[in-house]
This record gives sequence, C-alpha cells and structure tokens, in this order.
Amino acid sequence: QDAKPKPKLIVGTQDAGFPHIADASGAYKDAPYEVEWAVLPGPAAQFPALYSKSVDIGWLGDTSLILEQAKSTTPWTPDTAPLRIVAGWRNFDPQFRQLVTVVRNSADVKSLADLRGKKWAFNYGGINHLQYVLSLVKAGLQESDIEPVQLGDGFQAAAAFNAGRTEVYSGDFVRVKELVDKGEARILLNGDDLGIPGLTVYATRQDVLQDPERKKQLADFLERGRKLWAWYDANLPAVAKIYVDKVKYTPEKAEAQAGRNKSQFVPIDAKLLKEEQNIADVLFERGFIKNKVDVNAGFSGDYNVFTIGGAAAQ
Amino acid sequence: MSSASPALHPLDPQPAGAPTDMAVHLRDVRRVFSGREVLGGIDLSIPPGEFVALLGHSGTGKTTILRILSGLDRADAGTVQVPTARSVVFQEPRLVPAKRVWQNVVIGHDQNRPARETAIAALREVGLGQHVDAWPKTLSGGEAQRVALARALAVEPDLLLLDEPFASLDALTRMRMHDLVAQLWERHHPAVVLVTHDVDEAIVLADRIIVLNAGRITLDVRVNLSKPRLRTDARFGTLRQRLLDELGVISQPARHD
Amino acid sequence: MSSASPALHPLDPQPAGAPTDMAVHLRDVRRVFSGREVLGGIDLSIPPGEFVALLGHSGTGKTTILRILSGLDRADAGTVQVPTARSVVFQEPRLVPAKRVWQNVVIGHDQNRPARETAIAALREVGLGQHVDAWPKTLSGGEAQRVALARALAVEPDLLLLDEPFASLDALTRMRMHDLVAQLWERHHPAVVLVTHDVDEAIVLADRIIVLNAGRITLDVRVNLSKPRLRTDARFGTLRQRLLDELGVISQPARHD
Amino acid sequence: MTDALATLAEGASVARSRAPAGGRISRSPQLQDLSPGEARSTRWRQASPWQRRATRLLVPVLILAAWQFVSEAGLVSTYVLPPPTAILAAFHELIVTGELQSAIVTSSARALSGLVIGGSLGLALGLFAGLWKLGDDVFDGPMQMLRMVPSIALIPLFIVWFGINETAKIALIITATAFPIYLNTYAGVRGIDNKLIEAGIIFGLDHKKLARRIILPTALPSILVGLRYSAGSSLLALVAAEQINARSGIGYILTIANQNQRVDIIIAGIIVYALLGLALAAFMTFVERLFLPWRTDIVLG
Amino acid sequence: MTDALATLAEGASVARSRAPAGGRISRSPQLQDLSPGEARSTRWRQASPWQRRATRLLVPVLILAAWQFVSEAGLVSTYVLPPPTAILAAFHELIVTGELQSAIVTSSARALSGLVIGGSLGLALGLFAGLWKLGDDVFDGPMQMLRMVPSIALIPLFIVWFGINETAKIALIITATAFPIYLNTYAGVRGIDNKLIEAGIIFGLDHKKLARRIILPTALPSILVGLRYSAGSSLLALVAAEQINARSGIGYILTIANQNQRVDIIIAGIIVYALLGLALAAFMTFVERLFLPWRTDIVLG
Ligand SMILES: Nc1ncnc2c1ncn2[C@@H]1O[C@H](COP(=O)(O)OP(=O)(O)OP(=O)(O)O)[C@@H](O)[C@H]1O
Ligand SMILES: Nc1ncnc2c1ncn2[C@@H]1O[C@H](COP(=O)(O)OP(=O)(O)OP(=O)(O)O)[C@@H](O)[C@H]1O
Ligand SMILES: [Mg+2]
Ligand SMILES: [Mg+2]
Repeated sequence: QDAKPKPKLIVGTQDAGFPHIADASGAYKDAPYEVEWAVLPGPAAQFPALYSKSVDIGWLGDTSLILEQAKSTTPWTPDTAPLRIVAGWRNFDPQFRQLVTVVRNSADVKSLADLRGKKWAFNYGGINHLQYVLSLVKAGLQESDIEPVQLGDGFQAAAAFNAGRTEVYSGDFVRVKELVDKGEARILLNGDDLGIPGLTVYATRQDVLQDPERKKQLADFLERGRKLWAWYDANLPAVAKIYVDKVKYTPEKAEAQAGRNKSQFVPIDAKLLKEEQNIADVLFERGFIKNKVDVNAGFSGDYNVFTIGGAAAQ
Repeated sequence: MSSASPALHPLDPQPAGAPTDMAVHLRDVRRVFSGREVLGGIDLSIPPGEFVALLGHSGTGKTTILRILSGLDRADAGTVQVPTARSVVFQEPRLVPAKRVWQNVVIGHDQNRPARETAIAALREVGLGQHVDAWPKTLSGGEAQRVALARALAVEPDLLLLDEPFASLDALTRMRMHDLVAQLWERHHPAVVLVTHDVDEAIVLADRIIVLNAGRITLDVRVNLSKPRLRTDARFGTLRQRLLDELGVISQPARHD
Repeated sequence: MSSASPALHPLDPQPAGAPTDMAVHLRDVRRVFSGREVLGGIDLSIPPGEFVALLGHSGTGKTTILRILSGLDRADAGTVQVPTARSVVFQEPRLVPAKRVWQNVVIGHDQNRPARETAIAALREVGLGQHVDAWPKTLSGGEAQRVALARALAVEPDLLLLDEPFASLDALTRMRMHDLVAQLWERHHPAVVLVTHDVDEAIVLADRIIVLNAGRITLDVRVNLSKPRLRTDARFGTLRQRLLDELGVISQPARHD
Repeated sequence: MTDALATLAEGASVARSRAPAGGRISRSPQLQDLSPGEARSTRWRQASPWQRRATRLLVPVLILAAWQFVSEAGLVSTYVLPPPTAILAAFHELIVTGELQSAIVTSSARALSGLVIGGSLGLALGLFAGLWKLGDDVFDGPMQMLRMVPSIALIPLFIVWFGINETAKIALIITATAFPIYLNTYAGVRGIDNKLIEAGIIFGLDHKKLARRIILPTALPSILVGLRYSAGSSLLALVAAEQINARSGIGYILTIANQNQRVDIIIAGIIVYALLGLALAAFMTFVERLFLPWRTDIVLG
Repeated sequence: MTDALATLAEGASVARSRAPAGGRISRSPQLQDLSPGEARSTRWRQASPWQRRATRLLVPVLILAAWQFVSEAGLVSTYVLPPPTAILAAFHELIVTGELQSAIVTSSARALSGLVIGGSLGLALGLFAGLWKLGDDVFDGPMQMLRMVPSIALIPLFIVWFGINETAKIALIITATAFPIYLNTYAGVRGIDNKLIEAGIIFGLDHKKLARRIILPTALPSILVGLRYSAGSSLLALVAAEQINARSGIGYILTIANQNQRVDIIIAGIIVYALLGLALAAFMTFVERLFLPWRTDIVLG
C-alpha cells in the first residue's frame, strides 16, 4: 500500500558510531520519512554538504558556525543566515570531562601565572582551540607570553604532550588521561571553568526552515532525537558495545566514549546565547575572527519545544 | 624508361618552371648545420625509373641528401620535388626493439595473417627465414641490415633510397642482395638512389653515378655498359679509375687489371 | 714476435694444461642461443702480437667470438683465456649520446685537460679534428665509426678486437684507417682480431686469416707475403681465390687479375 | 644478457688495472681466464634464489625486531608506537569481524575504477601533449597545475560538485592517478629515438598507427613506471576519498582509527598499505615481464 | 631535428595514400614538393611564439571565465566557491599582512632542504638497486613499502622521534620526495641500452666511473622526471609537515584556512600551489634544456 517512497531526510554526523546507535535505539524506525546518515568528519566536509544540499541537517561544534558567520562580509540576520543551529546537546556529568588544560607535574606549575614561558600544545580550530584561548585569557596571558606549539589535530597535540615535548596541553581529556591517572600530570582548568558551552549541534539551511513540509520533518526528527538520548542514557553498555563492534574502540575507551557522549539537549535560550556571544567576542578580540558576530542570527530557539519538551519551551 | 609523364600531385601545385617529367628534381639545394654549409647548391634531376649511385667521402653529405629526398629533413634553400611514394633503407637498421622481426618488416601494413605471410616471404628472400619471430636485439649486424632491406622492399615505392644497405654484408650475401634489388627494380622500375662506398658495386648496379665532394656534385656520369657488367670489360676499368681518381684514391696496382 | 712469455695473472691461476705463451687461447668453445648452437667447438690460439683476420658469412658467429674474447659474453663450454688489457671496436659505434665526441674518445681516462688533448690528437688522426665538441647524434655514419676507432686506439691493449671497423668508410678514408691501425700495431704489437667482409683488406693487413662457417673454423691460413702486399702479386690472387672459394663466392672474372 | 653483464664485472675490475702509459715496444700480456664454470669470487648475483629471498626479508625482519625492542625497553610510549604484539591483536580483530576483508574489496574497487579512468586520461593526455605542440600548449599547463592541488583541499569542492556518494570518491582518486601516468607518458614519448619515428613515417604510418605500433610500445617502460606510481597513488588517495561519507574501506578504517586514537589499528592499516605496496610492486614486475619481453636487464653484480 | 620531424607530418600524410598493391610495370609517380619556404597547410607547429603563448593561457582563462560565470549566475553557493573577486580579496589580505611572502620563503626553504636530502637518498638508492642485485634485494622492498605510508599517519610518530621543530617537518618531506626519484632512477637505469654499459666496461670504467660517466648521464632524462615529481611532492608534503608546530608557510595557511572554513583562502592557496606547479614546470624545462643538450625532441605537429 506504500506505493510512494518515503521522503528522505539526510543527516550528517561526525561520529561514525552514531548511525548505529540511532538504529539500535529505534527512535527513527517508524518515522514518516526515511533518515539517512552521512558520515562526514569535520566542518570542512559538513559545510559544503549542507550548502550543496547533499545533507539536510549538519552536525557541527557550536563554535564552527560562529567562525562561519564571521567569514561573511554581509552580516547575518535570523532571516538571511544561510544556516541556523536548531538544537544542541552536551554531557553534564562531571565524571566525563571533555575539555581540559593539563600540565606536567615536572613543569612545576603552581598557579595560572606560572604558565608563563611554558611550551603549550594545542590544535588550531574548533573547541580544543577555544579551551586554549580561554585558558590564556583566564591566566591573563598573551600568546607571546608562552611558547605555543600548534599542531594539526588534537591527536598530534596529545602526542607532543605525552611524549614530553611540551609541558602544557589543551584539548580533549581522554587523550592525556593515562598521564593524569599515573600522576604525572594534573588538570589545571576544565571547559566549565572557562564557560565553554561545548555543544554539539544540528544546523540546517534556511530553505529547510522555510519549507512547511521539511519543517514538520525537522521537528519530528528532533523530538525523536530526545527519545534517542533517553534510550542512550538507559543503555550505556549497548552503546559501548556499538563503539567496540562498529568503530573499533577498545572496550575501555568505548565505555569512556559511551559515557562521555551521553547527552541531553540544551535549550537554545538567553543563557546559552550569552555564553556563545562571549566566546564570539573573545575570538574577535584576540583576532581569530575578522568580523564581530551577533550569535542570535545563527541560533534558533524555535525547536526547543521539541528538544526539551513543553516545560522548557518558554 | 617506360614511365609516362607523372601526374601532378593534387595537394601540391607544381612550382612554376619545375620539370614535370622528372621523378626527383633538386635545384640549388642547400643545407646548413650549426653554421657549416653541408650541402652547397645541389642540382639533380632523376627521371622515373633511373638507378643512380651516389659516391663520396665520409661526411660529405650523402645521407643529408637522402634525408632531404625522403622528406625527413628540409633543405634550407632551393627546390625539392620527389615522388610521394618513397621507401628508405637507412644507414642504421632502425628496427623497433619492441616488435618482433616480422612485425618490423610489415610495420606499415595492417598487421594481420596475410601481412605475416608477406613478411615471411620477404625475410626468406633476404635469407632470414629462421628469424621471423626473433627480437631485433638478438640479430647480428648483417641480419639487422637485411631486415631493414626486407622492410624497404616489401613496399612498392616510386623512389627507393638506399643508404649503404650492404655495408656490413659479406661478399656472398651482398651479391644475393644485389640480385634482390635488381629484381625489385625490374618489377616496377622505381627511381633508385644508392649510397655506397664500393665503386664496383656502383658500376655493376647503376645507370648513372654521381660523386659528391664537400657538399657539391663534382662528377655525374652515365654508365653505358650493357648488363651483366663484367669487371674484365676495359670500359669498366676505365670508369672505375675515373671514379677513384675523382674520389682521390691513389691507384692501387691491383685495381689496374 | 718480440713478446716474451707472458707473466701469470695473479688473480687467475693458470688452468692446468693451458699454454702460457699464447695471448688468446680458446679450446672447444661453444655458445648456444635459445637452443641454437651458434659456436660449435672453436679451437684457436693466437700468440702475442699476431694480427688475425676473421672472415665469414653474416650470422656465422664472428661477433659472438669477439664478445667472448672481450669478456662481454661467456661461453657455454670450453676454455677461454685472453689478455687482461683488451680494447674493442664494436660493430656499432656505441657512443654515449650524452657525452661530447671528445669525452667519448677518452671515456675511460681521467677527464681532465691532458685527456682532452689526447682525444683531440686521436680525433685528428681519424680525420675528425673539426668534430671534437660535437654531440654523437650529429655525426654521419662513417664519422661515428671513426670516433669508435679513435676511442679503441687511444688505449694500449694487448688484444685489440675490431668488428668490421671500416664497413661504412669510403675507399680513401678506409685506406687511411688501415695505415692508422698498422701504425698502432707497429708501436706496441697487440694481438689483433679483425672481423671484415673485405677479403682484400684481410690479406693486406693480417698475418693469418681464419674463415668461420656455421660456427666452426673451416680455414686457417698464414699470409706469407712480405709487406707492403701488392694485389698484383700472384700469391695475393691465389690466396684471395682460395678464401673466396671457401666463402662460396662464385668467382667474378675481375677478381682473376 | 643479465649473465653476460654479470661476467663483465670481473673483466672490468681487472681491465682497470691497465695503465694507459708510454710506448713500450713489446710486453708480455697479463692473462685472464674467462672459461665458463670456473670458480670465481662469490658475488651476490651467484646467490641462490633462497639466499636472495632471505635478504629480501632481512630488512623488514630487522625493522620488526627493532620495533619490538623499542617497545619493550619503553623507549617509546605505547600511545605512539604499540608493540608488534598489539598490532597483531589489532589485525586479529579486523580480520575476525571481516572488516579488513570487506575493506580491501571495497577499497580496491574504488581504487581500480579511479585508476582505470585516471590512468586512461593521463595516458591519452600524455600522448597528446608529448607528440603535438598543440596538445602540449593546451594540456601541459593545466596538468602541471592540477597535480599541485592537495587532494584534501579538493574534498569540499568535490562534495559540492559530485555529492557525497561514490562519484566524489572516485573523482578524487582520478585526480590522484591521472598525473603520474601523464608525466611519465609525456617523458617516455619525448625520450623515444627520433630515428624510429622517422622510419615509421617513411613506411607510411599515420599518427594513430605510429602511436600504436612504435610510440606506445617503445614508451611502455616509462608508462609502466607511471602506472606503478599511479597505482600507489590510487590507494593513498583512498585516505582522503574515504573521508567522504564512507562506511567501509581501508581509508575509512584509518580515518576512524585516527579519530579513536587506535594507534594499533593505524599501524595495522599502515602495514596493510605497505603490504599492498609490495603486492603492487610484485604485480608490476610481472606486468613488465609480460609486456616488455624484448627488454634485457643490466645488472652489475 | 624538431623542424625535421615537423616536416614529416606532410610526407607521412601523403605517403599513407600509397597503395601496397600489385605488380604494375611502369607508373607515373605522384610528386610532392618539399622545397623550403613553400606555402604549406597551416599547422600548429608554424604558429608564432605569441600564438603559442596565447594558447597556453587559453585554458586557465577559460576556467576563470567559467568560474566567474558560475559564481555570478548563482549556480554554486559562494560559500563553497567564492567568485574570483573574493579570491582576489583573499590574496590582497594575505599579501598586505605579508603572510604570503613569508610563507613562500619559509615553505620553499623547508621544501628545498627536504628535496635535497630526499632526492639524494632516492637517487643513491635508485642507482644502487638498479645496478646491483644486492641493492635491489635489500632496498627495493622497503622503498615499495615506505612509499605507501600515508604521510598524515606518520605525523604523531615523527613528533615523538624528531620532536616538534624543523627536523620533524623536513623528515616528512624527505619521505615524500625520496620515492619518486628512487623509482625513476631505478627505471632509468634499467632502461639503459646494454651496449653502452658494455662499451664503458671494455674501456676500463669501474663501477663508480660507469655510474658517473655513462649511467647517470644516460638515465638523466628519467631521473629528471623523478625530480619533477619529487619537487611537486615536496610542496604538497608541506600541507602535512606544516601541521607540526608551524606558524607560517603555505601548508600552514591552507591547514588553518581549512579549519576556519575560509574557502576563499583555501582557493587562494590552491592557486598559489598551481602557480608554483607552473613555475616548477618551467624551471624543470629549463633544467632539462641545460642538462640534456644532446636530446632532440620529436614533435609531430
Ligand atoms: N643534425 C646535425 N647537426 C649537425 N651536423 C650534422 C647533422 N647531421 C649531419 N651533420 C654533419 O653534416 C655532415 C654530413 O653528414 P652526412 O651524414 O650527410 O654525411 P655522409 O656523406 O652520409 O657520411 P657517411 O658516409 O660517413 O655516412 C657531417 O659532417 C655531419 O657531422
Ligand atoms: N643474444 C642473442 N640471442 C639469440 N640469438 C643471438 C643472440 N646474439 C646472437 N644471436 C644469433 O647468433 C648468430 C650469430 O650472431 P653473430 O652476431 O655472432 O653473427 P656475425 O657472424 O657477427 O654476423 P654479422 O656479419 O651479420 O655481424 C646470429 O644468427 C644471431 O641471430
Ligand atoms: Mg651517411
Ligand atoms: Mg657481427
């Protein structure tokens, strides 16, 4: 009886395990449209896929869109922004720190001021970089006060720190966890200390937001997303198993990964926008972006009702 | 010669004043290599079907003339008119090392079964029936030269250019090759230009002998001896002597029979 | 010959039974190419300083013998003993296209100023003083052959191997080259093996003439004529005839003076 | 011929001792025995096939040993370089789940399609630019420019042009493979001896036949070097190509492992690449033997 | 020679019409005028240098025009492919800040040091493996494996081994450049005509002199193709190398732009690479003219 094929909603992700988790949760099983996942690591692939309509919903870090917005010569407004964030999520469990600034004990850093002159590994762009920049701000230092060691990705930065080539590291915690556990290094600052929202977000194009049919699908997709996170929370071992089976994590790391990725949607509200605006301003002041950004244009709170539910919607 | 006046080539209108009854027509042809004039004004007309031998010291420009006649080189000045259908035996064998001997012989033909038969026949004629499927690199010097000869004779040119084709052949094989060239010439009378260093060979084969010296023609004689030409013939000896003198060879007693 | 019994080579102990007074010693040498026996048991001893000419049809194995003597090819069976110091004129010029003519001549020397002088002197001797700095590709066939000759004569070998070194030279240049080789031989008496297709050339130059036929030596004669050898000499004619008969060439009247 | 040249080594080493000195009138020649079957100095070329095979394995085995030593001595953190045993375990994991097998199949298919298209393109353009000035003028510039574009930088553009499916991946591989064959074809064609071309023209070959009968066969050794290179590039390009919405493949495994910090899998992946490289080399040697039967090798020892 | 061959085209196109048919006794030959200076069919080879230069520019200009059109017509979002004017602005930005100039200097220095070391290595190993079986056995395997290692995957390892300074960057470039020269040297050496080597040995050249006087000069065309490739690779390897603690360089600019999604700068960077590729090609052509004066080109038209 189902002669007409279901419409397709193509959703980008940067987590190769996520499509499997989504399947396992059954959250999208009986949706009136078909959800197709596209694994595209990094914003450099997500953006063109969005723009070229290869995907309808992209998967980004929250600062990625700020950077994208800053590039535009014509300022974005809520109506002209080509892309808008419609939902964001993060983990609130303090046990699963994501972003950290870590120092080697041998470096003899007692206070933030002692960071002066140290070799500091980080990777450019994205959230790890934000951790580095805001750590500097918090310590009251300029880049010229330290010896920055900039690397291509977080893994390289961690390798440099783990190999003893630098004394300080900013970035993802798990990559240096072993050193911290062994007592050779300690956490100096974490993301929350620095007011980094650290959201992963869904962003979509204006044309999706303006098409009534697509809008309905988007709303439904986000509402089912909430179910997915609920299932995830209740099935951590199953998720860990997916990470082991499908994307080759070691069991220990899979467990950590499953725990760390356990998330809930965050309302796109004034509080969040304030934090985001702060980040945009710091990036501008420090010269990392060329234009001032009004984050209201890139964030849409219209779908809070679906991600958070009626209670949080006002 | 039995040839009629040749048809004009449709693509190349005859330059005014060029004789139309000649197979080869060179007028005041010059060639300069890096400032040195190698050919200094060559005038030469060869009627269709004439067999011309070209003598001259090493480095006087014989190969250069042949290259211009073949179209492989372009004169710097002068008029050059040659038949469209030309065939060449180069001074080196020039076999494609990546092709077997028989494929080299019929390199210009459609390479099918009949072509292979043609090649085998041609190779048998030059005494290489055993080397049909060999690679060129495994041939002896004389064998390679004969393959090149077979290749040149497997087509039917109006102008056949032979650059020392028998240089590395022994006396017996050389005589067989003379016969072969004579046969081919009998069959359809191409104009032939044969470069050789062997004065006797020139007299035996050619209608006309030209001596080149320092890039100019210094002698142009007709060989008015009936065939087969015997070295015992007094006129043979006289002609040989004249050519050797022209070439500056001090007479060897043995050459005066 | 003026040579004493040669010293033993320190690295290669003399095989038992091999004569020590010979420059070249081949015993029952065989060579097979892809199943075909090209050399079928060659026995040949050449004392130091002897000038040997090697005659034979195209493809009988002359070059193969020279390659074995030069050390470039290894016999399949038999004994081979040759002097350490050898020099070769190959059947093709084999010049390095990336090196100028003079560098090719002294390819084995330290390439400094004196080497260039040596090269220029050698090139003058072969009549190529003008082509010292030319690239090999710009040479005519005979010029390239003469460069190869100059290269071979610029060293002082105990065994000189010449594979048709005069094939593409005109009569005059050829005679000059004969003189050059004779001079070199006078100077320090190397053993020489000269492959040629010119019977007269063999008689004029060699002490001893060997005819090869289908991979075997079928004639080995000494040339007992005093030098300079005149073609008018009756014994010259007799020897020539004997060689031509051995090579299977039907007597040409002109050859019977 | 190989043997012929091998024998030369001796002749040469002795001939060298000849002094090109003054004008002695007579001399007693130093003799040399070149008889077959003589006991000669043992040289590598006389090593048995087994000896040679052993040597081929020597370097890899040495590397492995050094690696295990470095790991066990704790000279390098296992984060960065896990011990060989850990890599073995990673291989086990990849093979048991069937991932490696399916990756090789998927990736090979991608690499091969890209290689076939890119290679043909490179060959055609290389012939064209090598033989005709017009081709040279029109295509050489763009090719020289194209080859300098880092394929990573092309990903966003290719996503836009070709989408996120197979087309984009194969397009990336094509750009990586076309150039080496182009360059080597071009050079191979330019390196052909004029004399052969001249002979071909005299014997009535038109351009097409000239290309097929003389130029292609004669330039083939060079073209095959290009193919060797392209085949390698096609596999390497998978690392970039399989970042675009891939669910399997060797490049995918590497990318994911990189994101997971599974150094053991990264190294296993590198080893798979290395082995593919060896297999490729062996295959190309076979292809060369097959297509270049007329070539004789020179080997000095 | 070039001219000589160019003239052939005509001869050939006519000669082709000759029928290899039966045994006519007499025939009137079709004649052809080969006089110099005759008006001949206009062919590309007779184009003036200006015409040829214009053609060389044609394709790039066409691409530029198509690009501007596509951008203006709105066929591709400017986010993905900004119009040429935007790229110009990006260039302006890079030049005004002095970034581009310093990047070219820094990167060239890095690329050159890597190229010199890697190239020498590849050349030495290529000669060794090409000429000696022992070298072939010991080095060919590892080289064939090494070339398949994706350089991105080597970065963490190199950080540990070589640190975070220039050494690690240059080491990465070395791995990228050694292989192409190795492969082409190896092939070039294997392709040398036996006959020349034989002559060299007969005239008393030991292995070293043989390599210097005959093998190297004769294999040089092939080695220069390898150099062409390696020079390109050295620049491309910067994209990976300059991820390691770099603050300037072309690769750095590209990486940063990629992470910032500054498509305009990425494209500007690609253009810089393309121009470097052209400059490299021109330079290599110059080098080839300089080092291969004995070579004659064949060009069919
Ligand atoms: N491409 C070239 N560049 C420079 N010089 C050349 C070139 N081709 C030929 N020559 C020179 O022109 C002269 C004539 O050469 P050509 O080959 O015509 O001589 P040849 O009469 O055939 O001599 P041989 O009998 O030795 O073959 C020679 O001195 C040669 O060096
Ligand atoms: N490498 C090889 N492989 C196969 N056959 C070969 C090889 N080298 C030579 N031959 C064959 O051995 C035979 C003898 O060759 P060789 O070169 O010794 O003859 P030649 O007497 O020098 O003849 P020419 O006077 O023509 O130079 C020839 O038939 C040749 O085809
Ligand atoms: Mg000539
Ligand atoms: Mg021979």
